[in-house]
Amino acid sequence: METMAIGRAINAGLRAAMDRDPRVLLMGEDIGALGGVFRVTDGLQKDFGEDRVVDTPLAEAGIVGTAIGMALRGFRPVCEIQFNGFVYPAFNQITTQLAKLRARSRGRLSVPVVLRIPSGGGIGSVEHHSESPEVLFAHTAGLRVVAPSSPHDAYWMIQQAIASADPVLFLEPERRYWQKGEVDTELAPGQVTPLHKARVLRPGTDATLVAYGPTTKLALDAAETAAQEGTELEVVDLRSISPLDVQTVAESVRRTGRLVTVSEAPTFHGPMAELAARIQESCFYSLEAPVKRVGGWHLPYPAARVEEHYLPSLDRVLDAVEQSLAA
Amino acid sequence: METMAIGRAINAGLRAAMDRDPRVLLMGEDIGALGGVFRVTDGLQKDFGEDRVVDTPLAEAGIVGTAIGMALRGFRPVCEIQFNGFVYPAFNQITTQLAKLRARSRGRLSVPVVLRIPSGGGIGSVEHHSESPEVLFAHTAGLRVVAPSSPHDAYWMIQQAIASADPVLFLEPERRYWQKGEVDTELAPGQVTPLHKARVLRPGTDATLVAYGPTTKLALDAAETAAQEGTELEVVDLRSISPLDVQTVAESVRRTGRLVTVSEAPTFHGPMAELAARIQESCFYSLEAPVKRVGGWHLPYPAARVEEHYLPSLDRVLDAVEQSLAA
Amino acid sequence: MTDTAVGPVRAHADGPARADEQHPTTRQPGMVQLLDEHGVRHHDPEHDLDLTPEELRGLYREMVLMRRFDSEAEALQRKGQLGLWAGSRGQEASQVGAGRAARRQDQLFPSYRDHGALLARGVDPLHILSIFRGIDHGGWDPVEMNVHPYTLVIAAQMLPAVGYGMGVQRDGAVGTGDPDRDTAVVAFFGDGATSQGEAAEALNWAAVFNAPVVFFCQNNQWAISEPVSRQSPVPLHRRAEGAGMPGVLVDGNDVLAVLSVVRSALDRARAGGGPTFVESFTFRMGAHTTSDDPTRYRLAAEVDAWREKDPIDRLRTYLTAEGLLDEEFEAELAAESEALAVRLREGVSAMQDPDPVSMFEHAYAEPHPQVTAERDEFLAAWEQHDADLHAGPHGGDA
Amino acid sequence: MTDTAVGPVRAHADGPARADEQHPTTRQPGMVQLLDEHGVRHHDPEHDLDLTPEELRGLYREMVLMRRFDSEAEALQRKGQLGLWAGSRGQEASQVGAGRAARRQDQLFPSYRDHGALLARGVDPLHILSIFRGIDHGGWDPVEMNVHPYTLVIAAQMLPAVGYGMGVQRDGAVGTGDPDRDTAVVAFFGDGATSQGEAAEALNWAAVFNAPVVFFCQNNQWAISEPVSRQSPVPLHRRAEGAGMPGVLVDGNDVLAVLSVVRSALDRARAGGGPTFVESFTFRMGAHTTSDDPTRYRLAAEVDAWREKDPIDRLRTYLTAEGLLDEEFEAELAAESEALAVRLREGVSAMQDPDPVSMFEHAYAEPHPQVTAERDEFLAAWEQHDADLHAGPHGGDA
Ligand SMILES: Cc1ncc(C[n+]2csc(CCOP(=O)(O)OP(=O)(O)O)c2C)c(N)n1
Ligand SMILES: Cc1ncc(C[n+]2csc(CCOP(=O)(O)OP(=O)(O)O)c2C)c(N)n1
Ligand SMILES: [Mg+2]
Ligand SMILES: [Mg+2]
Repeated sequence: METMAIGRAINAGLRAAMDRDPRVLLMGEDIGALGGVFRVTDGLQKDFGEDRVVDTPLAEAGIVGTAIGMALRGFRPVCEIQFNGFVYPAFNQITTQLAKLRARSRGRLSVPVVLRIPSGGGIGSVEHHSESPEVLFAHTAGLRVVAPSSPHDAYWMIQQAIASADPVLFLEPERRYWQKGEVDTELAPGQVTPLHKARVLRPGTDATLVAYGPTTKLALDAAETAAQEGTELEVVDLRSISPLDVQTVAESVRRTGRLVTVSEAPTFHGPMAELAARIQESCFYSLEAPVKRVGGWHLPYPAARVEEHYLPSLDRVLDAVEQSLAA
Repeated sequence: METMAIGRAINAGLRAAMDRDPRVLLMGEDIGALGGVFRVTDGLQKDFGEDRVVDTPLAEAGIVGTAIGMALRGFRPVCEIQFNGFVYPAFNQITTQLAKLRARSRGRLSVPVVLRIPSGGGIGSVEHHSESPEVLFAHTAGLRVVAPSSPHDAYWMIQQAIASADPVLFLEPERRYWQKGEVDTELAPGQVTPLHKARVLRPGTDATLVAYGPTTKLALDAAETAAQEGTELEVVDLRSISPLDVQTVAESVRRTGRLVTVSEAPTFHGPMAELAARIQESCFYSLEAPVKRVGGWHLPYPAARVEEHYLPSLDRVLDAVEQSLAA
Repeated sequence: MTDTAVGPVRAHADGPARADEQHPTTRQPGMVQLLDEHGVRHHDPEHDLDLTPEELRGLYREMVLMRRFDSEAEALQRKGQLGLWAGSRGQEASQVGAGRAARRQDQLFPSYRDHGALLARGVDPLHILSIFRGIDHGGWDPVEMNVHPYTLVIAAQMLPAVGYGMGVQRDGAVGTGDPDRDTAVVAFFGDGATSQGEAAEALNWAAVFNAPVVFFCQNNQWAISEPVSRQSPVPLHRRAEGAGMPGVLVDGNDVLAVLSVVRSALDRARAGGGPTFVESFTFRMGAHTTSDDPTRYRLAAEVDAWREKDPIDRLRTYLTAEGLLDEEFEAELAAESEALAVRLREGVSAMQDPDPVSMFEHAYAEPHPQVTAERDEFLAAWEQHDADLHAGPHGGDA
Repeated sequence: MTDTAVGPVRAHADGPARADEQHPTTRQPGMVQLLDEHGVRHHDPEHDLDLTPEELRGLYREMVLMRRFDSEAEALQRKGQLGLWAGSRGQEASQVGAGRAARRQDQLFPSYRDHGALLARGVDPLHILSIFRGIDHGGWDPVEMNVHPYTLVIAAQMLPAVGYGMGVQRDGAVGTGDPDRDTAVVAFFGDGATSQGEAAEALNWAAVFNAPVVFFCQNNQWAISEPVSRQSPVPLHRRAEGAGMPGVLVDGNDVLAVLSVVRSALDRARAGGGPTFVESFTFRMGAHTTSDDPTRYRLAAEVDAWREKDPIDRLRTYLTAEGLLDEEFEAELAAESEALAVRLREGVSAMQDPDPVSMFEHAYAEPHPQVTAERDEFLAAWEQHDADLHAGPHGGDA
């Protein structure tokens, strides 16, 4: 067991993957000498060289497009997109090539590329640095989309993502990079939770709270607060947006009868819509209240001084729980 | 009243808008002499000149990006994206600029750009020509997303989209371009259905079927077939994906107690997830069965010879209705 | 670069001067040409190449077969056997020349019209036709053939091509001097493709990383209905200057010149000399695809002028004049073409539609529960309606 | 282009030759320079410009104020009054020169570091600082000021800039000869930005449509931690060749040269002569932003070498030598700088956080029911928790 921050845990996970497999390489803007704007790749270029930790030209389509080509040649590139709002120049490569090459070639081509994207807001940034675009990728068949919420998961999930034969979008919770926790680096492969499995973080009986990535801590805080008022919330960390582990959530909802979801991603046409649609179907007879969703508003992410009113807050989560309990 | 095909109706609507406002102009690949690959702009360059019907270089980011600039200078550009699968190179301009400029400038800048995108499949095309990416835009705040399903709507909605001060994604149902219908070109402004209002196309009592764009005809066909078996389906044409006219659907569902949605867009994290999530909330006590969704599978759109098995079919819609009625 | 009809190469009866007056567009300053439209062989010390009669006949044969493949495919489309066809008539020299220039280990990243390059590599023509029948997105094995799937999204194959080259570098398969190990990449694209931002990024990345990539741009003068002047105010090969790599303009209807230029560029790339941009100046003789109607946007006169520069005719003229073609060869080739046509017709009509459930197989390498669930749903409905077909109430699509 | 220290311009005491040996990077062949790093004025018949003492002092004043603005902003960030600051030290000549070159009707499309250009246009500096305080995305009125909002997505302002120019053409505001009507556009971007596909598209579109756009690239040698060599193997202004427009390299630390070059390019654009690419060769003296740590990736020696080429110092040297600066002017300017600093400090601390509900106002021009519903939900909760603040159980964020 080691105590690490999430950013550090990803760094350690990358290092472990690079140590294990010489065909793993990193690409991105400023990931070399600088170690990335969040220092997630700190020290890796020094240790693995410029051919395996590649500072690239300032072009996201270039990063993803050439990563695809390297993957076709047998490498396993891990690309850093500097911030969530800068993934869009790469959208064509992600959507029309990365996601589809396996299907287009009827399984003959593999493009095991990982795209690491610092995601979500809450760090007082200027525009384009605080977005949660995950549903755009989750809707795109051929991609997998995951989001760790703890150092332990960050450490293992990045390695699982790299090991996956499918392309994986790996969303890193920007405002939790510095959140510390225990990492068990000694697990045997079989002991690690599968990449796409949701995890019940706190048992509860009155309602289920589902979150992922940066909102998982919020959900846990909400459960703690609610407990002080005598309400027992079960907290499920989704961990994966595509695929969705509907079963774990459904089992919880069948017990609690109520579901509140929390995401930084805007609610409207957002990732929790799918979860709500599936839960209302699979738990139709267990639900005692409609599924409630708490998320970002349907607005361009606002200026930093207002972001606390944009992001789901403890108040909004507890309000939604109250409404659910009252229904 | 005139009888026109949908493609022709859009052409007539564009012409009307261009006649009315000299600042409306068209941009796109092959829209001039060729009249567009679907001939939707047929004859317009001849009549309005090369400055108002602009054959552009082969670059979708260029089309949308320069259209934004023209809009900033006071023009109202209508861009044709040649096929749905080719919108992605423009994604950065659409998402980070087009959608946000109004909010970023706190309302001081307007970018009234319309993006026309032939959407959906069913015409036996090669790859990238048959996709339904609407949810990617519907999730993006600042954009409006609409989809006509009839010549009458096509004629009016394109004009309303052009008149809108907001950017509008206008999805044209590829396989229905040749579908004919009556167009009442003589309506006064107040008589035209508002752009974002859903419309009940067929009343029914047993369940509500919601569709838009290319699947609207399928829903109507399904209702017809079901009627022969004594089941009365209410068919709602959504017409708009953002905003969603939840109210019209909810009113219907409160009457019928059941909802089945039909879209070509993949179901998983697709546009009908949001509708399902909202309806389960607003109609929790009226729903007698879970909302059922029929849509494309979570797969890259398959080769033409298999597409009939990918697209929602009459069978799949009727199966879903049966399941809903049996619940 | 010099360019004169001298030495062992006979001056053509018509004489090049008169011909140049008639067809002023063929010879451009700075354009590499070894065989002009009258079948006259020109010398160019920098680009000259020595081919055996066998090799020359081989190029001719391949171009003739490629054209037959194209016209047969067009006919199959007209008969409803293919959904669409993207014809390659007029581009035989470009595609066969580039295809032949590549060594077997060189990786090709074709666009959607590069049939000749694939045939030169040995791809089964039926594996191309299956795309246009709507069966799949290419029947060949991209790994076995070193040929990437056709890419329909304009320019989207270019960055992956560069990345592949960067992978080759990391594999140490550049500059070793071992001709079977050193590997290069050819990215095929059109004049229209040069306008895409990704095309510019690809050139830049290749230059920055000195990747072993040849950018082979077939400027066939049209991108559907738009002439190349709408894509660029300057000749396309000049894009190379801005990107910091050599740019070469080659007569794309001259298979010798294309072969020579691309071969040198590939040699350079394999040796670690970095990327080259080749503009192959040619013409799309037919429609963009069978869905297109070129009468709407271009004049017959333009097509007629280019017919005079036909890549196959000029090679036949030259070979005939050189005494390298005889009736027996021509007869054999005619028979081979016929046999190809029969094989295509039979092969296409024998093609089986894919099993619908196979579409669920390859979206992901590893299980995706939602896809699995959808597959099960699909299968259940499929079996159900198979049963219903005999007794059931509804069937068919909208 | 000639480049000699002659005529009315005095040779500097140090003599350019010796200086050039010390700082070999300043003078580049083909780089327009009118005032070298020693304050020596050089003649260049093609690019020379005649400025009155008043105008020269005006440029000096503006650069000094711009630097003060920058250092004050940096200090405000350190004190926690701003969330972030993107400094412009070292780029004063580039930004003031380009900003001054533009006429009031010319439309500017800045990036996020082009403070000097905005100040030259007359934008209130507090309207820039509000961005970095997290209040808004730019306080100025883009229509009134003819200055587009800062664009943070690298290169994303370039295509809109070209489109604006295409709009100008359609308004008939090019080539009329009326100096108050003819309009051009300046697109500002960095060395890193040249790698984006959209940048290439923007150049190409401007060339194809002959749009009245000046592409003003400030090559400050770094894109965060990456040197310009990682963006391109060739000098950036050579991108212009590939795009088919003139490319000019100018000493970006020489305000006279920048003013002259950009002014000519704008005149040409306004007259209907089409686009120009200007590479302004300069240096980012500070960190990328206050979040950056340049010690991780560059040597102090590089910064020191560029300090010798300071744009303000050299103009001061020249003006002093010419007897154009006196103590009174310097004292007034110092007072003006102080006053600016006070105004900035006071203005920033007086800034009100926006009313949270205002974020719902401008996503759409016309009502969007889902946004309206969310706004109502927000307001209800807001009022509720306002009430709870006094009695309620929970509050605050995670
Ligand atoms: C990104 C993208 N935009 C638009 C299209 C539609 N389209 C297909 S082919 C074509 C023209 C391509 O021209 P060119 O690159 O010259 O190749 P050619 O067809 O002449 O071989 C267009 C616009 C596409 N396939 N991809
Ligand atoms: C599309 C995009 N990718 C990445 C970033 C992150 N980023 C911000 S500034 C910067 C470097 C820009 O360098 P340059 O264009 O030279 O401008 P400079 O900062 O030197 O003025 C990067 C990579 C971004 N803002 N936009
Ligand atoms: Mg072409
Ligand atoms: Mg820079």
